[in-house]
Amino acid sequence: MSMQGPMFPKDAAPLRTLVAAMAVMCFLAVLAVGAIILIDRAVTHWSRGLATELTVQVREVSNRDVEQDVAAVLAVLKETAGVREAEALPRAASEELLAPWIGAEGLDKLPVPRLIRVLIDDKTPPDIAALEQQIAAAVPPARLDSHRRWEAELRRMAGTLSILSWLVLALIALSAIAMVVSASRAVLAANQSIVEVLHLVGAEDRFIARAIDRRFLSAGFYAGLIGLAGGVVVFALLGFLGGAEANGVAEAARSLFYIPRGEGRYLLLSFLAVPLAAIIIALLTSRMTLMRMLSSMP
Amino acid sequence: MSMQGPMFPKDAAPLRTLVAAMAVMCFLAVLAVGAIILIDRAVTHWSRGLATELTVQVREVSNRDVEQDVAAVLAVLKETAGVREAEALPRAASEELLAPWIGAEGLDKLPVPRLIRVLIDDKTPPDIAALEQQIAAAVPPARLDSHRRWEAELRRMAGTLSILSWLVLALIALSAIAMVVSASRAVLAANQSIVEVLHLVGAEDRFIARAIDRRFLSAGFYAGLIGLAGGVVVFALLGFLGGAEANGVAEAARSLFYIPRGEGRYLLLSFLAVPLAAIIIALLTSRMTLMRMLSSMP
Amino acid sequence: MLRVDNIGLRYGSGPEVLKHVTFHMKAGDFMFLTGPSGAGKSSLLRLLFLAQRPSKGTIKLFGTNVEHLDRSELPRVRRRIGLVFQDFRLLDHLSVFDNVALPLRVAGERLSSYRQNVLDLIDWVGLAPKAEVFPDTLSGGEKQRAAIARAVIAKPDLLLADEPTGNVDPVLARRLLHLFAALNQQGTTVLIASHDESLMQAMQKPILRLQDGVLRR
Amino acid sequence: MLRVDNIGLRYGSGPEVLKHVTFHMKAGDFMFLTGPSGAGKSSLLRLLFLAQRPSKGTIKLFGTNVEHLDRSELPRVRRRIGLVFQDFRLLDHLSVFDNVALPLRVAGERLSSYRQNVLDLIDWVGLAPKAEVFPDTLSGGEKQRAAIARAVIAKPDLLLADEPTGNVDPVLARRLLHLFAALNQQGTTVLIASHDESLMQAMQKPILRLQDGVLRR
Ligand SMILES: Nc1ncnc2c1ncn2[C@@H]1O[C@H](COP(=O)(O)OP(=O)(O)OP(=O)(O)O)[C@@H](O)[C@H]1O
Ligand SMILES: Nc1ncnc2c1ncn2[C@@H]1O[C@H](COP(=O)(O)OP(=O)(O)OP(=O)(O)O)[C@@H](O)[C@H]1O
Ligand SMILES: [Mg+2]
Ligand SMILES: [Mg+2]
Repeated sequence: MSMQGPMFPKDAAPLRTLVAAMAVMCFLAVLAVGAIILIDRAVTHWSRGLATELTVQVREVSNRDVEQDVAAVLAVLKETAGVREAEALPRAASEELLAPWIGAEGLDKLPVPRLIRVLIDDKTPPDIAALEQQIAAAVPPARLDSHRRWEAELRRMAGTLSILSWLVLALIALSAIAMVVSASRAVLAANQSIVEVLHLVGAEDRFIARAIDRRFLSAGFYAGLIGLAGGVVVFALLGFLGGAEANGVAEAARSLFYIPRGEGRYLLLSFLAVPLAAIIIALLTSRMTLMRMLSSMP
Repeated sequence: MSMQGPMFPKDAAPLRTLVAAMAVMCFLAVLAVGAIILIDRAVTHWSRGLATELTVQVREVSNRDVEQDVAAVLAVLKETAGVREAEALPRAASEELLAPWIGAEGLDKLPVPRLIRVLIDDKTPPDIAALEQQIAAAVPPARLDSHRRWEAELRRMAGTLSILSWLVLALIALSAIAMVVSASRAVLAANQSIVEVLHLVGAEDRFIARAIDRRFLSAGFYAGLIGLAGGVVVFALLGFLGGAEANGVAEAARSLFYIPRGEGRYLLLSFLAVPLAAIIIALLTSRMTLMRMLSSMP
Repeated sequence: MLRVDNIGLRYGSGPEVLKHVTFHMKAGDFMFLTGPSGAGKSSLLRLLFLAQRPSKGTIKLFGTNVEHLDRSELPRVRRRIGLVFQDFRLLDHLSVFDNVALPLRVAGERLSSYRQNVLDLIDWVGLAPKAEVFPDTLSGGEKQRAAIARAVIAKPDLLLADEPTGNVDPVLARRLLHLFAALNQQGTTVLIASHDESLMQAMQKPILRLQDGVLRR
Repeated sequence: MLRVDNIGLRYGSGPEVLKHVTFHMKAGDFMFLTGPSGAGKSSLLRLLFLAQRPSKGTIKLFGTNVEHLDRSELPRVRRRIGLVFQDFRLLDHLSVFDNVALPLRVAGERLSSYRQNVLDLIDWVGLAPKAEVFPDTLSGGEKQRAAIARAVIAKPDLLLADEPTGNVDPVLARRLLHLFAALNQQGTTVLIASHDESLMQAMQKPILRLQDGVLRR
């Protein structure tokens, strides 16, 4: 026998709309959070790729021994924390670089600068500016080339993207709040007559509120699950389908699933924050609407 | 006296939820469409900035007269359609470029390449590859440097962004469809008893459908207006508030309001397409739901 | 006019609510339908105003077998029937005036042509001060009178009323039955489901008695 | 027990629906409330079960002036009152059993403690085969009986019933009134709004007569 049915219907059209609204909100927010993380990682990745390799040029100056200068620079680099490797390139490498400018013929008569390739440790990069001064002080004709211009340009672009995706997240959140608020009100409006009967039959306000909260909690739970799953599926598809083209998106999407130690907690938290926020908004709205409704009943 | 009231209530909670859902959908879609346009423009802008200036290097080779070679290259450039300006830079400009590599001392003894700055017409750029071959054929020691690497990197990134924003637009559209469908169903469910009474009182299916369409049309109209206005306001704010920082977003957002001839029509169309799509989806859903509802009534 | 032949009805897989029900009404007849609560009176009326299809048997309305009618022909048939629902079914978002005028509006008539008729009828059932009001502020009996006005406004050929006087006082009940009788005099066939024995006796009309879905004359 | 003192009521800025209504009931009283449609019977009952505040006058329930009660104390007072609404107000998403059990559930009682009582009462009003069914498939009279069962299940100190027999046949109506009388014998104060003169006469209880919002004894 069907007994102890729920105080409020489980499967009414307005409730389904609320679930849809919350699920869509969660889905879009997960996308936005994911995009922010992706962009952040892509930027780190790009700028690391640029920053891990430095070049030091040592010019051949008339009154100095260039080989000694190179050795001195190498010594400075070896002592610098964060430098993984430093290697003097053979003269041929320098000549290759200059050839298009000057032509191969004239080169052997010329004082050609020597190049030192420096590999930097990703995790603990040295202070580039300090290193630059240190090298210049030790060996005046040496110059550190850190691809700065490149990096600045990319960082500017990435900053723009980052701002944009935060903005989009904020706008999604705002519109989602508007929508969830409206859908929650519709759910309560649809259940107004039930609230009234319960009230007149002697239910405490708390009793009614708890019964409604239960509906909203389970709606929020399912919506969060759907939205979260949808978002994860999209990123997974991005990661796996995009494999053929090495266009950066796929790589970055895949990297979402590679969670380095420590960072995992935050990533998970930021994803879970989305359905939690949806549920809290729905609960608050329903509570406020319910209280207004009840206070209009003597 | 209140006569000829609307067949379906104008201001019910589920209808308000539908308006909210459609407005949010329009708003987000306008944002996505705007983002696609912005990214497209930014890319055009960046790559133009890079592509409008080319450099030709002419090496000094032992058995040729470098000044004659420069003149020959200039002659080729002058004849090329799409080249706005071509100017040989003085030897000092070249020396400045080489100084950090070789040191100022050795330079005067050296054969230094000459540089030619080429400005290209934005609208009708020449075929760069063809031009490159032409110059090389006429003057073997001349080389065209078209900043290609830069451009390729930027284009790759922009392509990624473009794909992402299209994807986001598609996902927003999909979730919006889901939401509007659900909200439309809720509206019809809320009005089921009215449909039933009208049906039993002898209303033709057409009559009921027209009365409901009217509700959905006006809901869609207001929602579209709200969403469109919201989107435009966001872009306007981006354009005007962002003025202090020259970070590219503001500039691009402002450019959304600068509509070049011919392009305006498409921009307007793509913005208007958004609420139109919302209305059509809502109408189709409501019609389908209504017909299912009516067919269950004998 | 109206012929019900050996009709059976069950809702879903439930028990038979109507069994072998057979009766007919000639044009201009006036009959009552009575029986204990749950006997199947409302169900029988629902079949007659085509809100439900019978599980068995045939219904002839206005000379045609309802089963043979195309879906698109049904609205026209329905417009010839006036209905009073047991639970009124007024539209809460429309004024009493609009509720009463509904059958005319649905039939495509213009406001100017029916305005006065509707106001007169509202006045006749005693709702003149409530014409502009929305149904959710009406008393039970006022709702019932609005529902009756809606059923008769279009001067239907067949009037089906489901306990149209359950919520009004005996004086008003008699007045409303006179409305039905007047309509009947003008040619409308009337079938009224009722529990009110004294009222039925006062009218001296034939009575159909349902019990557990079976008709006993 | 119940004391109504010089009460006035108007909805919004409308006319006065109740004027200078004064009466009282002692514990164990059984009274009828009658009057033409729209007289204000339902409105008066609404005041008594605290669904509405009077514009004027005072209501004393169970010895306390209702106005002096805190909002948080009202639910306890309401649980001592049993209600039959004119329009039933059953919850469509709950079975008949759950609808009848509602006042007990709201009061925090456990299923095991009331299960049998509820089933017995449902049986008594003749709804045993419908206990599991949802209200939208009930006939008018069946709904009314479920509403009555809900009103009496908690053995309230005060029973307020708004036309509780308008949708059932005379035999059943008498049976239901006996239910009220039995409850009354156990100490419940009963006030019933009704149109049914023959039923009221049969019960031989005092009758309050309302007309245009004024009480005439
Ligand atoms: N939609 C439905 N689904 C299932 N059973 C139904 C449905 N409608 C009615 N019934 C059942 O059919 C039987 C007859 O109902 P009906 O409404 O025809 O009775 P009635 O004679 O009008 O009674 P009352 O005088 O109480 O209105 C009842 O037992 C009722 O519960
Ligand atoms: N919420 C409301 N707003 C405005 N007027 C109302 C409201 N409820 C009732 N009324 C009006 O108050 C008057 C008394 O209504 P009430 O429901 O008390 O009558 P009643 O005696 O119960 O009548 P009936 O026997 O028809 O049920 C009626 O004219 C009604 O239209
Ligand atoms: Mg019935
Ligand atoms: Mg009443």
